Amino acid sequence: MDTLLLYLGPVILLLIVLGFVTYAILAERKVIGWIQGRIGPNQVGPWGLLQTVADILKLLIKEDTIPKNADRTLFKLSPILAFVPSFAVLAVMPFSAQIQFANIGVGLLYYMAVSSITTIGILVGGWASNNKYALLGGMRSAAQMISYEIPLVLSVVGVVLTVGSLNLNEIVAAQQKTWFIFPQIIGFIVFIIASVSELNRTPFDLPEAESELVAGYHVEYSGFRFAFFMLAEYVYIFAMSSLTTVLFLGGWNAPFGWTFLPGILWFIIKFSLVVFFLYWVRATMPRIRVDQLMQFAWKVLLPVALANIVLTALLKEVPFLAHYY
Amino acid sequence: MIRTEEMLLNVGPQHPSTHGVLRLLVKVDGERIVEAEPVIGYLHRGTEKLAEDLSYTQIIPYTDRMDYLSAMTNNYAIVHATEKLMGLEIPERAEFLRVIVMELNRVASHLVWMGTYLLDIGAMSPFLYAFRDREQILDLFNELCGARLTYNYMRVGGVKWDAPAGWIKKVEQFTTYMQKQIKEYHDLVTGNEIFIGRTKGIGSYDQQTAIRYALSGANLRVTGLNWDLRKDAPYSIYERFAFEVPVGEDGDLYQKYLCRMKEIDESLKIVAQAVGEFPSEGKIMGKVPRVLRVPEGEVYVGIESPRGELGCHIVSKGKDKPWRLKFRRPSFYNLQILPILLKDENLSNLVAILGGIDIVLGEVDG
Amino acid sequence: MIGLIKGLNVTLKNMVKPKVTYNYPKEPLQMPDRFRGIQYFDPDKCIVCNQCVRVCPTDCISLTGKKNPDPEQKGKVIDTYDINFEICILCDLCTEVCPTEAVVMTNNFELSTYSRDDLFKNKEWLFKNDKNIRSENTLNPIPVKKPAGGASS
Amino acid sequence: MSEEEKKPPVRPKPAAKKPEPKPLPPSPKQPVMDALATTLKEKFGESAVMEGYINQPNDHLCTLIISRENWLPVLQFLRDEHSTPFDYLQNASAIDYETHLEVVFHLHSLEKKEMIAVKVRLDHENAELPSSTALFPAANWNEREMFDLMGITFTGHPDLKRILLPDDWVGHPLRKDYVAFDKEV
Repeated sequence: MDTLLLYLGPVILLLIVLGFVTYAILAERKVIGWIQGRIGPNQVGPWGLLQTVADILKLLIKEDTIPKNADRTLFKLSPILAFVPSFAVLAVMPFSAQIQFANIGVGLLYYMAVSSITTIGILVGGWASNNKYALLGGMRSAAQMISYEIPLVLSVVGVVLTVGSLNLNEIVAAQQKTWFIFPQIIGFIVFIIASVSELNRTPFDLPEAESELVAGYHVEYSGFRFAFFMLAEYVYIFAMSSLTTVLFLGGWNAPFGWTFLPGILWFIIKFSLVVFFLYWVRATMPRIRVDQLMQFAWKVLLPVALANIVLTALLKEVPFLAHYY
Repeated sequence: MIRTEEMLLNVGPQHPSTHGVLRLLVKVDGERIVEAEPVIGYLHRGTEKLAEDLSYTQIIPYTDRMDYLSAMTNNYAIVHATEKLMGLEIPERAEFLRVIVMELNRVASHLVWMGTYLLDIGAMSPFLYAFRDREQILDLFNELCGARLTYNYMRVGGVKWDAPAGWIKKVEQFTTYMQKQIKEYHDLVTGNEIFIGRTKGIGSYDQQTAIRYALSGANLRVTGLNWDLRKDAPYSIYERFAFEVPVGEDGDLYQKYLCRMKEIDESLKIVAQAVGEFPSEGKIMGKVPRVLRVPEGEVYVGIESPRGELGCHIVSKGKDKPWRLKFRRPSFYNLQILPILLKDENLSNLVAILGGIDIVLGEVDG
Repeated sequence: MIGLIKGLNVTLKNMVKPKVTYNYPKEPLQMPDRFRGIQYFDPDKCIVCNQCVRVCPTDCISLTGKKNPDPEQKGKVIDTYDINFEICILCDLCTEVCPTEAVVMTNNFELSTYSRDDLFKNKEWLFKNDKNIRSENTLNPIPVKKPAGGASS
Repeated sequence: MSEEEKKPPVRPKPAAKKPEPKPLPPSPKQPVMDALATTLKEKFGESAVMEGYINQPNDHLCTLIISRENWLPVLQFLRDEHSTPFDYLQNASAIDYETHLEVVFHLHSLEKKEMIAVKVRLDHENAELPSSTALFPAANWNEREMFDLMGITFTGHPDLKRILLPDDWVGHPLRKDYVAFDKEV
């Protein structure tokens, strides 16, 4: 039974994630449509529910084109490199007290480490396409994701200091009374900004800046391979929103002791709020410039994140506040 | 051996933010632009050549297609030049209608600019909001002259249609509505720190350069020069209306944005005044011979289109067709400064600077 | 930061505002009366004066007349009348000059076809296009003269 | 298309229907015009200004016809040294009058809000004019346009090539003797 679950579990998760991606894309288009005074997709299926299915179907039956001068091996490898880590990071995510696939001691570190592999996939894709726009997009992406990984990691150090563990389960457990968003508000802000940037979403969507680089690193990709890049992007939204929920919003813990809903539902509600926030920001913000992006990471986010660590360490010693930290 | 190499990037003619079919040959060193050369002509339709075989009335629909975002001002340029050469008197009601539609068209055009500019910079929603509000102007025009973009509304001697019943009321309602909407745009865009960061201090040039390059419209005023043909070489009945000419200081993109937003405000003021003083009755066509024979001579008139000075130069030999028709197309002049502005800029600024000039390729290519 | 929050506020407020899109292909758009759509042509009214052909800026109209079959009447009647909608720009000039309102605008605008040849519309097709005809058309309506002096030189 | 009188339209006729020109009332701009012509003649010699007249229908526009040799110096003078500095190139155009080509620059003084038209006449065969790009950078594309459509060569232009038409186009369409390759498409 256990062995069966061991093999079946990830498959179910994959299906759930695929389902999420399908409807996350639809939800994004709907939400942005509503914000912009439109209805959004509403033609395919009732309320447009089958829109993404139709889009994916279209992508799957499209001709698989590889540019003549592209590096064929790398070109084919790159979508896989980009997608696999995005799915692998979900293994350590505690969706509720019961649902988690790998409860490893360094869960948080694992997430950070594995997610950075995607950068290589994107860079390889940009390079292998042998297209100038793709190359620029790939370069931007590499620079951006490496830069923002540092404040991202540093911003969660405050949480880690408080809990004293890198295990995501223990982090959730430590938030039974107070969610970390309150004592770690600085860390939270830095984390949200850095995570939006890691996700390559507006206002940090420079690698695929449409108005500048046409489509960025995946400009030459079409059909199935493009679908994989898309998939990776949205699986990361899933993963990053989960991580935000787990680290700062108390995971599956019910707020105000409202335990009439099961933990997993609370998780989904908080998770949806984070996802909605991402869509909302995308509908509002212009794109930041590439040099401002770098300056922002190194000159603003990094010092703030460092200061947050120091502050957390100091407050841990203040007798009155110590039990929050 | 490691060496760096300049890369030739071909931006356009099919690129999301070249506003049509402009092509830019950009030499980049990393993301820094070393040299940029605009290549135009992909939308050249030979309006000036075609006009030599067309009667003056027939040219009007062709002008609709030059600057297709403000066809009303284009219409006006050709009919105004023709009227000047013929020495025609225009009925007052027609003049009022002309001013109302031209200023509404200016609002519509600036809204498109604002929307697409924000889209270039990466914000999606302002584009849709701008189009939502512009839609109302287009509906007004549709009701007035039966078309949403290519109006073909003005005629030598007047305008084609009188305002339908209730139209003036609708225009009035729209001005109040739009004045409220402007505040929303300011909330959404003007104070946005990312937007300010993208535009402030970028792509600036001084007044002398602007004059030498014969820039016009907001591109010239943003350098601090108060130059608006509606005030400085008044045509139609603009002298009757009180409005201000917004100017900037050092010609950066943020001020260009502010200038154009204020111009929307001022245009709405003119429309409101014109609607208030709108004559309750009167003719919409002056005394015009059935076949337009324009006396021999030459005339140049410049009017203030949303993009700058739109000039019309007619040389007539006394026939019903112009001997030579030349349009001073403001986008064509304004675009010339682009290579200078782009030099040594970051590639991300390319779209911001190009968008800031506010070109319409139909006009650049004639 | 304040600007960003203000902006987020604006977008959130717009999310609950009524939507402004049309359900276009499913619900036909209501165009105002003056809308310039595909022309309607009434052969009985046409006096073959050729003004529309002369005024057309793109030369998309072609017509031929024939002798009036009624031997008692002078003048011509229309034989063929074609508008090439590949190049017609619906500028309204032909209806403006037509003295008898034989060619008038309608509110119909859907012209898309799979073949360019279909855009070449003849007299019969234009006559059948008789829905949503515009009420005011010619700029200077000239009372219909007696058929004797109908056709201009 | 045949013209009874093949003379270039030097003096604009009043907007009257009668064929015989009515004597025009004297223009209020006449003194300005005379002063300008005199200054230029003094500076560049009697032959510099071939003709000067006032285009009355066009808001009494002072129009000068400059000899080809003095084209650049006169522009330079008008831009920099004249008491009313005409520093804004409002419009640059070229006209084919069949007997000759004419290049016309409409210059504007932003300071004094005045406008003049400066013209130069060229032959069809030898249509060459020194480029004024150095004086008015705005003339750059205009001269390319005139080269492209009217076939006027501007010597000293930094980048004289076709601008609107394809590089392999034959002929210059705005010339009256241009024969369209394909009359009807």
